[in-house]
Amino acid sequence: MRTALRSQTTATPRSRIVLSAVAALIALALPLLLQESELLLVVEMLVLALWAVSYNLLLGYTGLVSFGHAAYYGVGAYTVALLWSKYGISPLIGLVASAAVTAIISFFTGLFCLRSVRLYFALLTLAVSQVMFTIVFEWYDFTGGDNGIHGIELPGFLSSAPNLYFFVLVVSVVCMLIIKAIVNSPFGGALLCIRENRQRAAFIGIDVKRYELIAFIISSTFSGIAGGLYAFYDRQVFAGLLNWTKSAEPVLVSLIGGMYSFFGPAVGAALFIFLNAFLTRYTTYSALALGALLLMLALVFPGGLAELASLARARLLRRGQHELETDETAAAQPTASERKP
Amino acid sequence: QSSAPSSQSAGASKQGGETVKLGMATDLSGSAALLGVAGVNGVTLAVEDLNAAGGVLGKKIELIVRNTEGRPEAGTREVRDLIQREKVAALMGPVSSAVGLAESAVAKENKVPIFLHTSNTERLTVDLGHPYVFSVVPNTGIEGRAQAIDMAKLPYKTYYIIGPDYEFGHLQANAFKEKMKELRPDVQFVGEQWPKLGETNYQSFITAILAAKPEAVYSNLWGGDLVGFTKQAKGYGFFEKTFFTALYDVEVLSTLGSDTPNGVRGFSRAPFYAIDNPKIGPWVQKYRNRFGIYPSDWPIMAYDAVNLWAAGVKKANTFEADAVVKALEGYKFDSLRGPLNIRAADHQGDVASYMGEVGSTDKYPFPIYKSVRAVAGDKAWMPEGDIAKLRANPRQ
Amino acid sequence: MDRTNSESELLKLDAINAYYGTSHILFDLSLAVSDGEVVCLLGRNGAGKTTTLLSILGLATVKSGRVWYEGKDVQKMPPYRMARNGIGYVPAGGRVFPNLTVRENLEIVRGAKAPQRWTVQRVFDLFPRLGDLANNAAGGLSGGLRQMLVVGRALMGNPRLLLLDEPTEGLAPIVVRSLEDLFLKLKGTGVAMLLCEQNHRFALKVSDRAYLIDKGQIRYAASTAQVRGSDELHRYLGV
Amino acid sequence: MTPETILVQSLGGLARAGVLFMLAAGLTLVFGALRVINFAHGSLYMVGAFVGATIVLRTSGNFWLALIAAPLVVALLGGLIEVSVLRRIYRREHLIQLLATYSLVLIVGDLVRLIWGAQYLSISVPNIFAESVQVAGQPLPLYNLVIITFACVTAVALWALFYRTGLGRDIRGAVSDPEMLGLVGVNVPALFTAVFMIGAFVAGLAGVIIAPSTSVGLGIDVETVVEAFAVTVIGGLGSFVGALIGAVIIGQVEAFGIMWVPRAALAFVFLAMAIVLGLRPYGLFGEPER
Amino acid sequence: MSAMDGALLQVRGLRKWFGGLQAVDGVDLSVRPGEARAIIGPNGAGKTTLFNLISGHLRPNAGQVLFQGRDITGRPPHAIVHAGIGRAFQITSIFSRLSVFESVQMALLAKQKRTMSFFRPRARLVVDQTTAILEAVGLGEQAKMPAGAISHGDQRALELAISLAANPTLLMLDEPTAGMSPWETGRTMEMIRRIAREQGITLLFCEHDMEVVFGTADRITVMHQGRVLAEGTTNEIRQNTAVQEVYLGSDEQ
Ligand SMILES: Nc1ncnc2c1ncn2[C@@H]1O[C@H](COP(=O)(O)OP(=O)(O)OP(=O)(O)O)[C@@H](O)[C@H]1O
Ligand SMILES: Nc1ncnc2c1ncn2[C@@H]1O[C@H](COP(=O)(O)OP(=O)(O)OP(=O)(O)O)[C@@H](O)[C@H]1O
Ligand SMILES: [Mg+2]
Ligand SMILES: [Mg+2]
Repeated sequence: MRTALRSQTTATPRSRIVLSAVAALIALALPLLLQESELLLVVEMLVLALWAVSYNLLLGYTGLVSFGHAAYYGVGAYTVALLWSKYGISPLIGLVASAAVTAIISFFTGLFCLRSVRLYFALLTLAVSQVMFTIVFEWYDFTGGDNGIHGIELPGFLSSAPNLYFFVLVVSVVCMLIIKAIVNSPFGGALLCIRENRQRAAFIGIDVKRYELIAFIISSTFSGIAGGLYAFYDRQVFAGLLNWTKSAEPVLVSLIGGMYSFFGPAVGAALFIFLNAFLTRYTTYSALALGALLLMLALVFPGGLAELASLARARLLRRGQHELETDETAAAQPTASERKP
Repeated sequence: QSSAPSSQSAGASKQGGETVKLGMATDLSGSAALLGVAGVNGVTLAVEDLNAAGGVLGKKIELIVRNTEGRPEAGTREVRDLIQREKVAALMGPVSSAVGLAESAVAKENKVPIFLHTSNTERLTVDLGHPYVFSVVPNTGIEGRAQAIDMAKLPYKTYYIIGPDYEFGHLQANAFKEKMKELRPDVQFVGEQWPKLGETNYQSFITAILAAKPEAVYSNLWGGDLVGFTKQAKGYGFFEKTFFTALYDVEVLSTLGSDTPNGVRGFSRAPFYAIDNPKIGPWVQKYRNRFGIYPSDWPIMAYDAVNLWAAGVKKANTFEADAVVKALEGYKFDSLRGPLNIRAADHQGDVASYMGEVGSTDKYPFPIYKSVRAVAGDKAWMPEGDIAKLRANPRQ
Repeated sequence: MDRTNSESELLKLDAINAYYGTSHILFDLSLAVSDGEVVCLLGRNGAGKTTTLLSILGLATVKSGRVWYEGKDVQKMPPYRMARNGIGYVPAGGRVFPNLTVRENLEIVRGAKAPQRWTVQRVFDLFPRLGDLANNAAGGLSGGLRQMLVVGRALMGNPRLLLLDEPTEGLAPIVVRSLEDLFLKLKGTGVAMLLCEQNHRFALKVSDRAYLIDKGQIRYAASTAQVRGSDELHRYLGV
Repeated sequence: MTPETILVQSLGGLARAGVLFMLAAGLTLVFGALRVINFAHGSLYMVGAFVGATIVLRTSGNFWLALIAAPLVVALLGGLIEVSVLRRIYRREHLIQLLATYSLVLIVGDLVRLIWGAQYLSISVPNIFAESVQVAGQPLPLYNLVIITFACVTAVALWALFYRTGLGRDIRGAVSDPEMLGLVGVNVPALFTAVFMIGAFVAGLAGVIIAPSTSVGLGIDVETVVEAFAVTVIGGLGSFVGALIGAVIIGQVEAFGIMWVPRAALAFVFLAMAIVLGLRPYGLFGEPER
Repeated sequence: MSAMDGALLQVRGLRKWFGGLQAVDGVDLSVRPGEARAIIGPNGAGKTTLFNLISGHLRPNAGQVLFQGRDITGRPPHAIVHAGIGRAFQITSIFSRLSVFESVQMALLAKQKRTMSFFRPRARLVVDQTTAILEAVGLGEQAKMPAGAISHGDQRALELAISLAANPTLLMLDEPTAGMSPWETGRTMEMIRRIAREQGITLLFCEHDMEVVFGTADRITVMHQGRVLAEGTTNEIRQNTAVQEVYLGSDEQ
């Protein structure tokens, strides 16, 4: 809700334009600044960022916790891979298809899972995703089983790392901006109402299940595109992409970045990939290090990086305008009703 | 032709300074961690030995180990980092074949040789094989066929199969089945079970197998899974009711100890006591001095992998990848397990598979194979003709 | 301000400043309740009544000021110790334990030791409708029944001081009448009360003294007789 | 399928159900009272198994000591976790708790690896249970019956604790409103620590019980926790009876499922969960949302 | 208690039981357009349950609810809202982390079926209407506050504002002034009466504050133990001894 508030109050257009321009410049310059392996790390970050942002449409904006979102990510990736390996279809077309396929699948799975609510919903999504995982895992003849499909060939223009980077950058940023528009639309507002109070949402005339289903489909579709991009990045797919351990990633990343901030999950994604890559360089006990970092985050900054950022901003603001921030920081406090089921 | 984002510098050739780097991204967490750790032991020992002998081409070797946690995407990322940032001259393979395939793809793209010693799906060297991949482990094809060759002599006519549910289990069992049917058309396979990797509960699988009343059960369960299966099966009188064979290696047998069913047939890849090669005895001693335990199969093969690369470098007289690859094609390699031929067609060493009936001994604190047999690699590996076929039309 | 001498002060708030996040809610708020005294705190919505109670209980962020109970500073005291020291709390809005039965809602209380102990039966005698529903889950109770249960629950702690947040909200007139009797009876047994109310008629009937609070500050303090019909009552409550 | 096969198969499934129940019971207890989805429950189980196996190996076979000591060690670990981590985040959103317990999975997993190495451990079934019993003319491991018995005892003990004691009432009260519970005089922090320790104790107990019949290695934490969650959910969150029935269902579905469709072994748990929740969206014994 | 022709809302033989408890036990009710009807009765009489049945929050075990002659029994809440019944809750039910402004804005958009719009920024939609409603209930100053952070009484006002935003034909209010200060109570009821009059909204409300009831209602229905005990004009009810006995208390009048 802080984003929601902020959209009306702070972030003047000018500062936003400056910020966007700086970001765009950096994005353009990255291939010149980074080694190939580092640039590909950025590609990985972009893919996960898109996945996390689309996931967070459910988590942060609708209040639906899915523990099985890897299913749609994986299906997106497999759509690209299978169309290429079985039918020789270009991954570019595959990427479009991955959106369509995940949209269709998530319509049915969403319809089924949304019969339950809250934790039951979460675990039902887990169950459905594990069934899908098993199908991919066991169907050796079609999917290549647990080891998956390898050596996907990209169109020639994507064969250089910088080009691949730009391609993924454009696709993921465009997708994120679309999601952002949805979040700020009346539909997005309806989702916020559902998140805050499903019962009350129904009593202002929102067909809760229907909106949840649409949010589920949108979120899954963009997750599918993210998965498709993964196939571009890694040029291989494997069953683990659909497994529940993978489903943990967008959840973690959203929490790290802050689920109530739109780009929080994207930042969380970048940090997560970076930490993973960075920590393994120095220790074979990187899970321990990562776990300790996550735990600190949970204990000290439960609002994720977004909270950190808003604290810093509040401190800066305090010098000039004392009044403005009070609403926002007050809002950051969990209200008493939050804990109640 | 490759559409890979190819790097300008093929790392390996640009080695400068006094050291040369060797990379290893393997599975050090999760249920396969033991194999990963053992492999790192073998590689470490090999590097220490080479450095003690003055290094390779006068350069000291620096080993960089990374943990993939069994995740293919981590394999991709780590190996890419090892190649592009650390500029390693060569890579040692991981445990899981899924990770192996991921690493192999990056190695191929960047033209850096990768030496497999534990992950062994036949797809690595055959279907998806490429010039930069080498294997000194019996791959799933070799291992499965070798067991069929040995077991064809047994009288049993009905077989049941139980294996871990992933690529290795299925491919290895398939190789066994096909070879068995070829050698013994009268043998029938009456059922299969595929518990997941890392399963702890085998009760239902055991009773399901017993209900089918097979004469023999062929299994490629391994490690902790096999330990669990064996212990649970004992209570059902399983080993009295049916003939059983599985991957009982040194590790499993020392863990099982007195719970080992007497006379059960085991097979493995490099049981040190069964290897008929003068080099192995002193090496085992050295290994024990260094790590305080007896070596299992994995460090032996990992040690061989490093030395195969070193031999290639020496023969080529350069660290340059293409030259090393060229030097190793058809190379006769003096391994811990005896002389090995590296076949040019798939860069697979003709490594033997070992088998025998398990029994206790006073020589070692764990049961070993009695009446050891070995099936040579060149008897069991895939005929050269089939390799080209599978490369053109890979199994998926 | 007519304050009794500090020996008999059971509860004393001394220049409390309370916050939610960064918003300042209570400003140098001081008040006192003597042993056995009933004091009401009247004010409009949002004036800070609930926040005052929460400050006493340590559930609001109090950045300066002191809270004394039985002569001890209780700001660091965990809530359960307050309850066991005889502070009973009746929250607003019928905050029962919905998944416990009515009876369990009463039995769960660990209060102060007292000679005249409250029992489940005594509460049921007081609110017979609750007795009828003793084994029903409290979550199914109507708003008013919950309110009765919450009052009964506070009594089960044998309180020396009751903090009441709008206890009559949502109660049928006939029940409000009986609460009136009850509070007067309780007062007779020496229970002190700090009563936040919107129903000022009720409040003034049962209280000895009243504080009027507005925008987080005490604006007026006097005996109930003085408060009744005063200008301040009109000014701060709009009646 | 002969009647004997059915009997033997279902007994095997029951033993599995026993272990699953013990895990699910702890999860359901902790979730019920603390509203924390404890991902680290599997880790506690793993620690129980490792500590138990180590005690047995070090004392050359003293299983009984392990049976008492290991769960206590795990309970203490649980207490430590509760006091140092969970206590700080009860009032946060549920997902933050999830983040915390998930990070505990990572931490404990690597700590176990640090302490015990990658080696898997194996201990033998204690001698008096090492026998087989004859059922329908087939030998069956006696130890299975031991597991089933332990599970039953745990079930009854937990049920009684929950519904027949003041502690249980306090726990149920905490489910909805811990803040209010404190205000009526219950020492909530102590209560929560106690609940978490009980949950950890049961997880540790399950770890020790299972150790003799399998290998104790890395990775059993996550392998188990997901299935235990499935059981909990099938039964309905917070319900012991539900956890029991859920465990039996999963045990039987797995036991018979593999006979019909061996390739689907991975999915049985989840298929069962999907079907049950499809029919009853809040689990068999769960409360529909108010 | 006659079923009148031209009734806006007609309830026939409505029953609801929870386990063994008959919360609503055969209620007949008929509300004319434009009327202000109060439902009173002891705590636990079944008033809220009756509201829940009408507004679609609960499904009745038996009986019928007709609204504008159409059967709406057991329809989902959102459909009933669109049919023209708005409702405020006894236990405050708001969108805690939405701002006060957004809460009302979304209620307006939802009622106008404009929430299926995906790409238009919502910030600038129905601003004037929202502001007007907020001003009307006296929440103009709190517009930017998160709904969860305003005081209890203000939340009650917000609850009302959200219900009004649905532009209902029939507005059901469950204890609209509970928890409000006398000042706010007076103001709120005045506002409700004014809005109801101006927009021709029919009111159906429960309340325990007799000043409010007698000052606002045209007719009163008294419930007791799930049944209708009495119905009549304010004076009739005031005089009714049965009502005095179970509800008002002997010396109220
Ligand atoms: N959780 C919160 N976060 C931020 N501000 C809050 C919060 N709760 C209350 N406030 C603010 O504190 C002030 C005092 O609120 P409080 O609840 O104490 O009033 P009250 O006198 O009890 O009113 P009422 O009679 O309506 O219950 C109000 O202005 C309110 O907006
Ligand atoms: N969901 C439920 N489950 C069980 N019992 C319920 C439920 N809802 C209401 N009841 C019971 O039904 C009866 C009627 O309750 P209801 O809430 O309709 O009363 P009410 O007339 O609104 O009372 P109040 O004036 O106190 O709000 C009460 O005895 C209550 O305990
Ligand atoms: Mg208040
Ligand atoms: Mg009511």
